[in-house]
Amino acid sequence: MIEVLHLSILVTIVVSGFLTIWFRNLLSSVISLAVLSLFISLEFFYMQAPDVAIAEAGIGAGLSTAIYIIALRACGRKQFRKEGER
Amino acid sequence: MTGNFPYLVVGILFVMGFIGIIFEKNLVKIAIAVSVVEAATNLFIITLGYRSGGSIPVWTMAGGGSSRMVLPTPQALTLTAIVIGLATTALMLSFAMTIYRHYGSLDVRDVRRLQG
Amino acid sequence: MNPLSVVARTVCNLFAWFLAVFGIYVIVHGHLTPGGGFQGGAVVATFMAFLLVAHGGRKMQSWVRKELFTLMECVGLTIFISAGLLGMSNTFFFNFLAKAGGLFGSTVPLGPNPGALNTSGTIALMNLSVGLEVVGGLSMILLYMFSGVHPEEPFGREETGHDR
Amino acid sequence: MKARILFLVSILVVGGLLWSGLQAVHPFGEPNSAPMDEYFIANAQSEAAANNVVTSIVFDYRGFDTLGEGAVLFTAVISVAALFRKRGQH
Repeated sequence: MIEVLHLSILVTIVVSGFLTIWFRNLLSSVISLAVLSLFISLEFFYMQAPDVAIAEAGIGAGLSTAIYIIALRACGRKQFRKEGER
Repeated sequence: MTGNFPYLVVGILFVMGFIGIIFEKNLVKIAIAVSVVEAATNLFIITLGYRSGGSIPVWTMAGGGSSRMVLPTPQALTLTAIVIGLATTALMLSFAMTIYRHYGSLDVRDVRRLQG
Repeated sequence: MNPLSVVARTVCNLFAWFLAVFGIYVIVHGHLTPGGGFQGGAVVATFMAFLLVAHGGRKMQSWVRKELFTLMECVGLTIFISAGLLGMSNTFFFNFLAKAGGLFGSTVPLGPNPGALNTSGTIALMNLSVGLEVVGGLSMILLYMFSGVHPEEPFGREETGHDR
Repeated sequence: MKARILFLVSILVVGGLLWSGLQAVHPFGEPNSAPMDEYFIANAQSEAAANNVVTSIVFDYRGFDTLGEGAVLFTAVISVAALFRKRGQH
């Protein structure tokens, strides 16, 4: 049972990392990065490292998202894209 | 059952962040890709120190008198790396905001005006 | 960032303080339970970000000044370096307070034990100082980046709440 | 177009190196022999008088790393403050 939980955490890490790179909208990308950080924190807790899990949950999912959203507010949200790009 | 699957996850995450750093044209997106690479590196260091059946390296919560603990040194190094990662991310985003104020764009192909 | 509505601000005023109390608990109990200066400082800085989002930048900067955070960071780093230098008779960062009696000088029994708060020598002192430093540094990064969003006005843009 | 092919080749090279390194890694859950960690686990309570082994490594055995980390954080804060400083402020 715990193995299934571990596998699902790892699969969620891969999926949220892929979505972080894939999204064109920068706000969606930042939210995916927060989800990735949260599940990496769960993985740290599974690996018996609660010190690092607290640090990752506080910094990666809390402060880092706040800083990214402040920067997006200053720079405009949509990704700039020229004609003919992918 | 899981086998070496955590190492595979670390490799996939690292390569995805690498692709993001190389192919993206937006400065904030490049910073996000650097954050993904940092997360992959932290996960790799913690995975190297995991010992199956080990307990938390804190004697208050060890329980049962088990002296078989997870290796504590990688956790200490990762703890330092996370805070430094936040500091570098803040510095990258500050430079991106300053560049946007001066050039009016975040695209790296528009910022090449200095090269002449 | 505009301040949120009245309901969100009231709930924030009530529940944000639990976050601060948890952060200070993590800093103080750093040598007994998982936690320490870095983690607790990050949690308290998250409390600052919470207040900044809920009340807006103008009111936040009328409550606290940036010089307070500068002072916190400098004092934390100074206490950390001097606690390292005071053990210089043996080596740099020698734990000279451990097992010497006094405030943090009790010994711990070997093996799993519930632990006591007045142990671990300079480690508890360094936890406090590093927590002070991390709180000051991260809050200063947040406030300066926020004041750089609209650089032409002194406290950011003139804000109106959602509830009026 | 030529640059994109070059990037693709570099990504393939990096991925191939990671894959070949994955073949020789030790299995998950059995780390390589670590006498240093065994020493820390055995002696952290008697030398540093702390229950938390990770904190005793961060602040006692490897305190110099933490000093460098504080210096890096201080430098980052000073750089951000210098970038967003108002014109009239000191």
